[in-house]
This record gives sequence, structure tokens and C-alpha cells, in this order.
Amino acid sequence: MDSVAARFEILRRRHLAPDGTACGPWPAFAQDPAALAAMYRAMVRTRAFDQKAVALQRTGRLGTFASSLGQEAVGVGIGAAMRAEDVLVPSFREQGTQLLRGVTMRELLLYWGGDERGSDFAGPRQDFPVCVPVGSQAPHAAGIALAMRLRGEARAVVCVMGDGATSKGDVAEAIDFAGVWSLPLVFVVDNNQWAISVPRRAQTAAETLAQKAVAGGIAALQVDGNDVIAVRDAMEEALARARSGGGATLIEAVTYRLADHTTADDARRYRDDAEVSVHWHEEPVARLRTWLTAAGAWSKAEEDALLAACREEVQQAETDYLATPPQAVASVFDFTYAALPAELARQKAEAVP
Amino acid sequence: MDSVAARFEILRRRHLAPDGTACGPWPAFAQDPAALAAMYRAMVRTRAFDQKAVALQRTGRLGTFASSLGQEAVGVGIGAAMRAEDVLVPSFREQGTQLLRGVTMRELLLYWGGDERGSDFAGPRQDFPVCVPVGSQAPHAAGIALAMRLRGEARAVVCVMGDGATSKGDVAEAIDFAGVWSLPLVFVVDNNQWAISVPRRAQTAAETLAQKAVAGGIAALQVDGNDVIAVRDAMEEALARARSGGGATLIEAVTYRLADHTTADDARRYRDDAEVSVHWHEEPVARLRTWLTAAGAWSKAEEDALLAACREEVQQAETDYLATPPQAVASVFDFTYAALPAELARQKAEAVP
Amino acid sequence: MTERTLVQAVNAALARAMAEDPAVLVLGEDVGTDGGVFRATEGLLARFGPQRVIDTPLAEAGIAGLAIGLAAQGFRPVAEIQFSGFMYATIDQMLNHASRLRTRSRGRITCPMVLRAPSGGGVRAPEHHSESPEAMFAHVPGLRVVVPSSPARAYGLMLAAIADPDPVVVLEPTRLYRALREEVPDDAPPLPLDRAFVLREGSDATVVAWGGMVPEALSAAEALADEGIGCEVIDLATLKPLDEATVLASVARTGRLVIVQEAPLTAGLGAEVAARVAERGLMSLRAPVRRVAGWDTVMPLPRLEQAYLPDAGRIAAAVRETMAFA
Amino acid sequence: MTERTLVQAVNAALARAMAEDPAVLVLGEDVGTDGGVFRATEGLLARFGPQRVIDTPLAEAGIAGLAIGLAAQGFRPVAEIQFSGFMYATIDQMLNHASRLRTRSRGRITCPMVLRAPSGGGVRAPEHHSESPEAMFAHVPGLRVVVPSSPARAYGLMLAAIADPDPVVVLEPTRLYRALREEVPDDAPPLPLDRAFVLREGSDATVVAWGGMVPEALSAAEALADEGIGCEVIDLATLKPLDEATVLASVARTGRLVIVQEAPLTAGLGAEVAARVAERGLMSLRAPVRRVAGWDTVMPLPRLEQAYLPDAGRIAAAVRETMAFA
Ligand SMILES: Cc1ncc(C[n+]2csc(CCOP(=O)(O)OP(=O)(O)O)c2C)c(N)n1
Ligand SMILES: Cc1ncc(C[n+]2csc(CCOP(=O)(O)OP(=O)(O)O)c2C)c(N)n1
Ligand SMILES: [Mg+2]
Ligand SMILES: [Mg+2]
Repeated sequence: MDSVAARFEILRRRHLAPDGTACGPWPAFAQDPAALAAMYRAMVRTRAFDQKAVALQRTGRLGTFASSLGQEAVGVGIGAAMRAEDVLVPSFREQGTQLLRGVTMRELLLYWGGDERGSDFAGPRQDFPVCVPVGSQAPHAAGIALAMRLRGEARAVVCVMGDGATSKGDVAEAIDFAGVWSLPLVFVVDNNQWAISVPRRAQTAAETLAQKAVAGGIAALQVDGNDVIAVRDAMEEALARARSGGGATLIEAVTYRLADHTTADDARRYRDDAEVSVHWHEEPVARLRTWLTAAGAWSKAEEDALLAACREEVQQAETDYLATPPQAVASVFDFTYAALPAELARQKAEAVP
Repeated sequence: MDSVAARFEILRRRHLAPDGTACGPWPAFAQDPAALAAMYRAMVRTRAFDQKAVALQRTGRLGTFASSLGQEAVGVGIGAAMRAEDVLVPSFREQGTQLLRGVTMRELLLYWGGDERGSDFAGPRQDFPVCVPVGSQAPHAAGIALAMRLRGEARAVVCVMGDGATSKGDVAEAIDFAGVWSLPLVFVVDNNQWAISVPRRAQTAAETLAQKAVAGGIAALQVDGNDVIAVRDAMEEALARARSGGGATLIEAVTYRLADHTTADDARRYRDDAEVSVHWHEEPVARLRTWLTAAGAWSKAEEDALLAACREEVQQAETDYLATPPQAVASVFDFTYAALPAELARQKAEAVP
Repeated sequence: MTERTLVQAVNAALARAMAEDPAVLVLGEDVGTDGGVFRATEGLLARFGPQRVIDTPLAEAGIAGLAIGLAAQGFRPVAEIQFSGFMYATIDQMLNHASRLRTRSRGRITCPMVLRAPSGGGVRAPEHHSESPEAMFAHVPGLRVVVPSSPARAYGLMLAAIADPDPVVVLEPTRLYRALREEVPDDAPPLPLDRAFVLREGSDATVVAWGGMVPEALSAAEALADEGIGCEVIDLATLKPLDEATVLASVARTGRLVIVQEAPLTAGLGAEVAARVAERGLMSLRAPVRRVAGWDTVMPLPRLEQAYLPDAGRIAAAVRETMAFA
Repeated sequence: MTERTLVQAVNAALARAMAEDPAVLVLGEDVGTDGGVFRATEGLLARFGPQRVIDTPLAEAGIAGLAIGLAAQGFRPVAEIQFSGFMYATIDQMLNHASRLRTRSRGRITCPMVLRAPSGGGVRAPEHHSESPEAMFAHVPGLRVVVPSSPARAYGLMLAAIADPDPVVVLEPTRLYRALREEVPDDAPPLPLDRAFVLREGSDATVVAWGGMVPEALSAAEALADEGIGCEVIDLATLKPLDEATVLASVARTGRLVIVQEAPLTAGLGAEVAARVAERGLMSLRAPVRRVAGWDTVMPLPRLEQAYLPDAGRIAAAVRETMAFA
């Protein structure tokens, strides 16, 4: 005889349709067009940064770089919802969030240009640096969240990862921890449908990535990741729950990677341009601009001014980045331990006599 | 606006209530009391073996041993449902299943007595040896199942683990693989409520362990793990699905560890005898005996004969085990590689001149 | 008198560190009510409560990663890995993250954590319970690796490991957990994390060992003394950074070096000791270096374990060969 | 003429092995349509189909474990780990299982798998992409570890690794993937998995290197030849089991040994080479052994990468010092 032991429902949230029209009632923050315009600006700024970084890489002045083209609503929605005292534990495509949290463009370029000082950012001092080993940052996020909980703080951690990362055991372990201790932690799966050449459907048979949460008994939500209002709304809800002791949430933001995986990749090897074109119709920047324009909250003049400001900002960042004097070789030794052990001192003396 | 992206339901199966009465309609195999009596015999045999192994350990003639006392329905239900050509990938408490599959008591004692030959069993040659690192066997099971699928075979793999194992990243990765490739694989979580001293609720916030399947998009079922009929029924269903290309299943069998974790453990340090006593009322052996007796399918004489036969069998196993001549030290070298590399030959020559 | 076994010394060091610094936490599988399967954390839950003594789910990689996050936030987590064979799952986190946070962030985020585990064989334990993974951790820049071999050294080194501003891996030899008691006063000071200990002086040969092999080295030295061979026995204690100065000074006096390691020979830490001497002590050597080590085979199950483990007899034989070299 | 780069040679060896033995499978992240991020598996999907060229989910520990299961069933899986920094997550499976299945089951179940990955630095790659994990794998009994340093050796060693009845870890130096082309005929034979290669003869000093350091060693030898110093350059190629006979024979002739390794110095494989010579070649040494190695620091990000990497200049300097020793 069978009975029902447990039931789950994964909800999907959208506030702004692909055609730029509103759906359903909007959350409070979205009632203010200025707030939406601010998010719009942040998305455009992110895109401008990405474009500059790719250009620098193409001309040999930056290392491999992962653009967030098409995914700006995820980065900005997260950043808009977080508070300064929260902690971001990013993957490697979170420049949108990092910029909003006060990491400077120069710092980001330094990091991607192969200079550790880029991770010593002046802004959000507790935010973790970029994490390249996919999914390995998730347990750190759990540890940071546990620290907050042990100290009884009303702060929260946001851990961002890609769709591919959800296959990693580290992520499952961290989700489990988050559930067991009701951690103030929001996992965001920035589902851009691809893990390099591996499409979402070949990554897992799960119908949604949000349901990875079910394995750890934490809350789950899927959002339209090209709808910055929905992303921010979902994040605010999850962060409020986290800060008030209500436990962790996993949010799957469904978006699309319009760019190559990184500058080292050529996506035409494994996906059709036709597929990509379709997704251009859903991308987040034009979507919000359509709404703002229709609402009379955004003008051509504002657009032009924004683009000019972004051009100027990225140009200045490039200049500052390229003008940054190199690190001394000694730095390689000096940060390995708090104090240099004797054997390393010997190596250092040999290396930098 | 929220809509529903996905829904899940975890069913729980029971055929035989704790008081030994039937619930709901029974599967075909259970219509035959002789089949049930055979499973009963197998459970009693398992318990006799466990008792002997613990006794040997207590008297210094065996290493650390993990009894399956109280969990015999899981081991036997699995073993009864598997075919000879299926492959068992066990953890370290699966002697019930191993015995049914033809591993001998002497071989099991050899292994637990610290002799590798115990894993070179004559019976199910493709079954994996005991796996001590918790959860690490799960990806092997996926690999074996993938091999079967690539060869188009109508065989299946059964991977057994404990409740604690479900927290391990390896297990999550294997569940994901099983979903992606629709593998002929049945994961069984032998949920005995404890991982040494850590109770089930401290292991995960998931309401059921069956729902770990949801993360990988595979089928899930919870069964009463003290009901051997339900375990076998669930296994047969899942194995049939697996063999016919229908994909993988995760079955959570809810039971209780009546014994210490292993002979190296003293469970009174962390759980009350009172808790344990309660669970003695639900244990699987008496439960099935009650039904069989009420159905007129089991007599006192049969019970006495069975106990006598088991006593004799375990005694003979003990004798054979203790009479097994030791392995030569050379064996340590000879199985490290197919052929002895020169440097190891030198070490061997030094060790066994 | 406060006589303690090695595991009691570990326990006492944890308790003292927790009492002195509220940032110190203990976490791992079964560290709470059960007090750890070897009782290293016994009594800590009762004394410090579940906010500071935390039973974790069964997930070693995650435990290491969790400790990294806690450490980044200013806690000093001491994470227990229950048995040595399950430490390998932590290497990814320890190497890619714990050891690198400081350098990657140029000092902005640090990782003052301890990862401790029982290690080595000799107690007839089940499969995967008798590993000696020290060489792997010692290869990782940014980590410290410590292997105590007596109650007093376990106490002092553990205090230092917890206080250290960087990640420290502490491997506690299971076979020595209850092998002997010695006086370990409550107020014993931390011991330095970059010093070897000369346990016995001698002028004929230097014997370098660590962990479970130290008592074997000492008893070999004892036996050899009867034959008129004086061994200097060095307990390396901290394997990274390596106190090569102490080793080189000893070899300069003795001219002979025998290194003892329980781990498989190839690419074990003994090779590093030999290499340092071949680089900076070569001219003192009057005989070839000898390593007495586990074989390059899988650690056998308990029945053949004793055959595998280096012991005083094999060590003494190696020293004799070294002495016989003309 | 079939000139090939190293990565093309790997690709050709995979294709040949797959053509000759239907049990050979290729699996890993992006090995299918994409042909691998370095193109090592390019064309294999089209030629052998998705049953034999399998894109996996992103889960390195799982990939290693999956290969173990496939190998146990008689397949010969060749699993790619996309970048070296993600190999650490496989150590648990490789050490606790792949390397032990044969011995644990007394030969009943075996594990003829290959785990291959790009390794080493020098290509300005992102963080965690430039690791040299060979010493860790070489410490594991039951594994073989191979590091090719030319297209021809990559081809022959890969064929042998795939045919080997036991698990083999193949580390392919990323910096050499496209560094040069050489003739690699389709019918070139497998190369032995227990032999070092003497790439250049010389009677003054022995230089032992592997992987990405081999060309540096050769160019140092070139430069030193102009100074009248004759270097014997040995490519170790197979690190486990180690062909110490070739090294010892060379040192017996030259009396001087310089070991080059890209990995951090301490507990690297160079230590093992030094130790073997200190044990069984000591009396040939006319000067202290020298190791030229990565520092015991985290591999820097690209801007300072070149400072970290040993190069011909540092190698030549070490040889000169060795020669100067009186
Ligand atoms: C553990 C690990 N394995 C492999 C890689 C190489 N790699 C970098 S990004 C990537 C795909 C990641 O996909 P996803 O998680 O969806 O993130 P996205 O790149 O799409 O943002 C891979 C395989 C890595 N960085 N880390
Ligand atoms: C990876 C790993 N970590 C820790 C251990 C030590 N250990 C052995 S059994 C066990 C608990 C296992 O609990 P569960 O999975 O519920 O299985 P059970 O013992 O209850 O059958 C632990 C922690 C281990 N064997 N493997
Ligand atoms: Mg993606
Ligand atoms: Mg359990």
C-alpha cells in the first residue's frame, strides 16, 4: 500500500515579460521607476565593462575572460537585493554583482589581467574573490553563513554558481549544510543553459535546477533570469528569510549565455547561431528599456548620456588598469604565510637577491 | 507572478504492518507463502551470521564488524529481488544481500578478519567488494550501469548506502549521472536512522531521504524497511524499470539500527536504551514470523530446525574461517599491479628474501 | 601530576584553546555527543555547548570547505576528519582554497584553520583507516603539516596549530593515542611549528622519523646502543616547513642518515629529507642514505599489516648496514 | 609525413586505440562536440559516436569514479580532466579505489583506466589551471604516472597507458601542446611505461627533467655545450614506476645531478630522484645534488608566472654551480 510521504512544488517567478510588458502585481520596490532605472543603468554598465574586457583580451592586454552578456539581470538583480554587510561568494561570471557591490573596474581588470591585487578589493572586504574551480565555493559560503549564525548576526551570504556547477558534489554538500543549520544563505544558480559546450539537458535530468534544493530540504524558486525585477524580488524575499532565521534558499535564474563561454572559447563549434538569435529577443537590457521607455521613465537623452558615461568609465578603468605598476616578485613569497618560514626565506633570497 | 514549474510527490510503501498484519493488496510474489518463508529464512540466517561475527570480534578473532541487526529486511529484500547477473555495489553493512547472492560466510569472515581473499569471492564475481569510504562506491555503480547500457544488456546495478552517505558529494554526483544517462541503476538508502552518533535529522533537513532523487531527476520511493515484502516489491519494480531502459530509482528503506554502529562503538554514549526498545517492536524478523505463523505457513518445528541449521552453518563457517591458512607476505606485492615493476620487485626481494 | 595519553593531550589542548579563545570551534563527524570516535573531543560539547562543538553531516570535502568559510570570518575552526583515508577528499579544498586564500587575496582574507585526523596503521583497523597522507599535504604551499609523536608534543603543537594564522594539518598517530602517558601540565606552552626535536643524542648515525615511527626509532636506538652504536634520533614533528637545519647539523656530526617513514616509499616525505641532505649535507655523508619505509604497495588489511609496517628491527638493520659501509 | 603537435599526437593515439579496441571509451567534460577545450578529442565523436565519446556532467570526482566502474566491467575508459587544478578532486577515487581494486579483490576486479589532463604552467592560463600534481599521484601505490614531453613520446606513451591493465595517470604539459611538430607515424609502437629517455648524452652532468621542463633542460644543455659543459639530459617520462637504473647509470658516469621540476620544491617528485641517488648512487656524486624547482609558494597568476617557472637560465646556472663545486 502506497501513501504520500512528501510533496514539493517548484514555483517560477516573472514580473516582466520578454516583450517588456508587466505581468502580475509587482513588488514594492518596482513601483518606483527610478529604482528600475537604476537597475537598468547597472545592467548597461555591466555590459559596457564586459565589452571592454573582451576587447582588452582580444588585443592581448587581458587574460581569459568570461563575459556575462545576456545574463546582466542576474548579476544586477542579486547586487540590488544585497546589503553592504552581506557577503558575496561568487563564481567567475559575477562582475555584474561585484560592480554593484563596489569592486572597481580597475580591480576586476587587474584580476583578469593576472594580478592577485585585483582580489584585494577596497570595497566589500569580506566578499570572496572570484572562484574558478566550479562549485568549490559553495561550502565556503556555508561556512561564512554558519559564522553569521553562530554570532547571531542579521546578515546573509549569497553564493552564485552556474548550471554546470549544480552537478558538483561540493554544491550538494553545501546545500545539505545549509538545510541542517538553517543557514542565512542564498544559493543562486545562474542558469545560462550551457556549461561550455554541454547543454543544460546533458548536465542533469532534473526538470528544474531549483529542485536541487529539495535534496537538502531548503526553499527553492525558479525565476526568469532575464527579468531583473523578478530576480531582485526573489533575492529580497530569500535574503529577508535568511536574515531573519528562516533558513536557506536556492534560486534558479533561467537566462542565456549570449557570449562565448570565455574568450578562449568559440561557441560556434557546438551551438547554432540560430539558437543564439532566438535568445537575443529575450535578453534583459532591451526588455527593461522597453518597459521604462513605455512608462515614460527613460528617454533617448538619458540613454545617450548613460552610454557616454559608461564609455568614459570603462575607458578610465582601462587607463588605470594599464597604468598599474607591476607587483614585485617578492609578493609571491610574502603572502604564502603570515610570516615567511625559513625555507621559503631561503628560496626568496635566491629568487630576489 | 508565480506559476508552477514542477511538482513532486514521494510515495511510501508498506505491505506488512509492524504488528505482522497485511496492509493493502500484495504483489504477486507475496501470494506464495513459501516465497515469504524463504525470505524469512534468509533474514534469520543473516541475523545468525551477524551474531557469530560479533562474537568472534568480542573474542579477538575478527576485526571491527558492522552488524545489520534490525535491518535484515533491507538486505534480504534487495537480495531476493536481484538476479544473478545483476551487480551489487555494497557499502559495509550488506552481508544480508551478499549472503543471498552467494558470498559465503567464510569469505565474509575472512574479509572482516583482515584478509583480502575475503573479497575474492567465488560467487557473484562481478559484485564489488565491501566499500568502507562512505558513499564513494556510488560513482562506481554509475560506471557499471553505464557499461551495461553501452552494451545494451538487460542487467542492472544495485548500489546500497546508509542514511549518512546521502550527504556525500559522491552520491549526488552519481545520482546526477544516473539521471542524465537513464542508467539501469537502483540506489538503496538503508536508512537506519543513525550515522554512528549522528541522528538522521542532523544529517539533512530533507523530509525524506528518497527525495535526494529529485535533485537528479530520477524516480524515488520510500519503503518501510522493516517490511521485507515492501522492500522486495519496491526493488523488483525499480529493477524491472532499470533493466528495460526506464532509468534509475532511489529507494529509501526506513529501518533502525538495533546494534551498535560497529563492534568499535558503544551506542549508549549517544542514544537511550528506551529509544532502542521502541524499535524492537518494529523489527523485521518477528514481524514476518507473526504473519507466517498466523497464516499457518510457519511452525514451531520449522523455527527450531531453522535455528539449528543456522547455528550449524555459522559454526562451520567459523571453523573454516579459522582454519584458513594465512596469506603469504608476497601477496601484498603480487596484486599491486598486473606485473611487478622493477622497483617493487626490489622491495619484494628485500621483504621476502 | 597531570599524566595524559596522546589523545588526552589533544583533548586537553582543544579544551584549553577553546577556553582561552572564543573564536575556536570544533567540528566534524561525531565530535559532539560521542566525543569523537577516538574521544579526542570528549567532554567539549558539555563544556562549550553546541555552538562551539558542531557535529557535521558526513561530507569531508564539505567539512574542509565549511572550515574555510568559518576561518575567513575570523573563527578558528578545528575540523576533525574521522579517519585518515577520508582526508584525501579534503585535498581539493585544502590545496585550491585553504592554502591559497591569503595569497590569492593578497592578505585580505586568511584561513586560520586546523584540519586534524588520526593517521597511520598499527591498530588492526578496517580498510582505509591506516593511511599516512602527510607527503601530499606537505607538497602544498601555504599549508603547515604537523605530526606529533608524544603526549607533550601533541599538546604543545596542537596549541600552536590552533593559534597559527594559517591553515595547519595535524596528523595524530592512531597507534600512539593510548600507547603511553606522560606528564603534560595544563600550562605547558605552545611548541614552535618549525622545529624538529632531537629526542636522543648520538654520534654514529642520525635517524629521522615522525609520528608512529618515532617510538620504533627510539627502540632501535636503544638496541643499537647495546651494540655500541650511538644513534641521534630526530622527531621531525613539523613536516612543513621542514627544520632541515636540525637534520643537517646532526648529519654533519654523524655522517650517516637513516630516514623512517610509514607511508609508501616513493614520493614520501622521507625523499624530501634525503634530498635536502643530498643538496646541503652531501659532503658530511660517509655512507649512502637509507630509507626504511612502507612498501610501494597498498597498505594490507590487518592480517598482514605488521609485515608492512617498518619497525625497530628494520630500522636497526638499516643503521647497521649504514655503519658497515666502508 | 605525419607531423604532429603533442596534442595532435594525443588525439591520434586516442583515435588509434579506439579503432583497434572497441573497449576504449573517451569521457569527460566537453570531450564530445567541442572536441575538448584543447582539442585533444577533436573528431572522435564524429568518428566513433556518442556511445564511445561521452560528454559528462561537471563532476571530476564522479568522472574518476565512473571510469572505475566502466573499467571494472571490461571497458578501457580514458577520462579527461579538463584542467590540472581539478584533478585534486579525483585523488580520493584514484587512491582509495582505482589503485586498489586489484589488490583489494586479489585480482578479481581490475581497473584498466586512464586519467589524463593538461598540466603545468607557461600559457598564461587562469587560476588553478597551471598545476603540477604529479608527485601526489606518484605517491600512490597501484597507479602509474606518465608525463610525455614530445609528440612522439606522447603518442607512444598514451597507447601504452590505454593498453595497460592498471590505472594510469597521464599529465600532458599544456605548454607543449602546440610548441612544436614532429614526425609521428600512425603505426608508431607503444612506448614502455617504465623507461626514462636519454635525450642527449653528456659526461659532465646529468640533468633529469620531465614534462614542460624537458625543453628547458635541453636548451640549458645547448647553452652549456657552448661553454664546454656536456650535459646528459634525461626525460623521466614515466614517474611511477621510476626508471632509477637509467638515472643511476648516468650519474655514475657524470658524477653530477641537477633535477628540474616545475612543481613546488618540497615533497615534489624531484625529491624522490634525489633520494634514490643518495641511496644507490651516492658514491658517484662529485658535487651536491641540485634541484631547480618551482618555489614553495602558490603558483602566481599570469603576470608573475614566468618568474616562478624554472627555465633554461636557472637550470644552466645550477649546472654551472655543480660544475664549480670542488
Ligand atoms: C571543477 C571545475 N571543473 C572544470 C572547470 C572548467 N570549466 C570552467 S567553466 C566550466 C563550465 C561551467 O559551467 P556553468 O557552471 O554552467 O557556468 P558558466 O560558465 O555557464 O557560467 C568548466 C567546465 C572548472 N573551472 N572547474
Ligand atoms: C567518507 C567516510 N567518512 C567517514 C567514515 C567513518 N564512518 C564509517 S560508517 C560512518 C557512518 C555511516 O552512516 P550511514 O551512512 O548512515 O551508514 P550506517 O553505518 O548507518 O549503515 C562513518 C562516519 C567513513 N567510513 N567514510
Ligand atoms: Mg552555464
Ligand atoms: Mg545509518
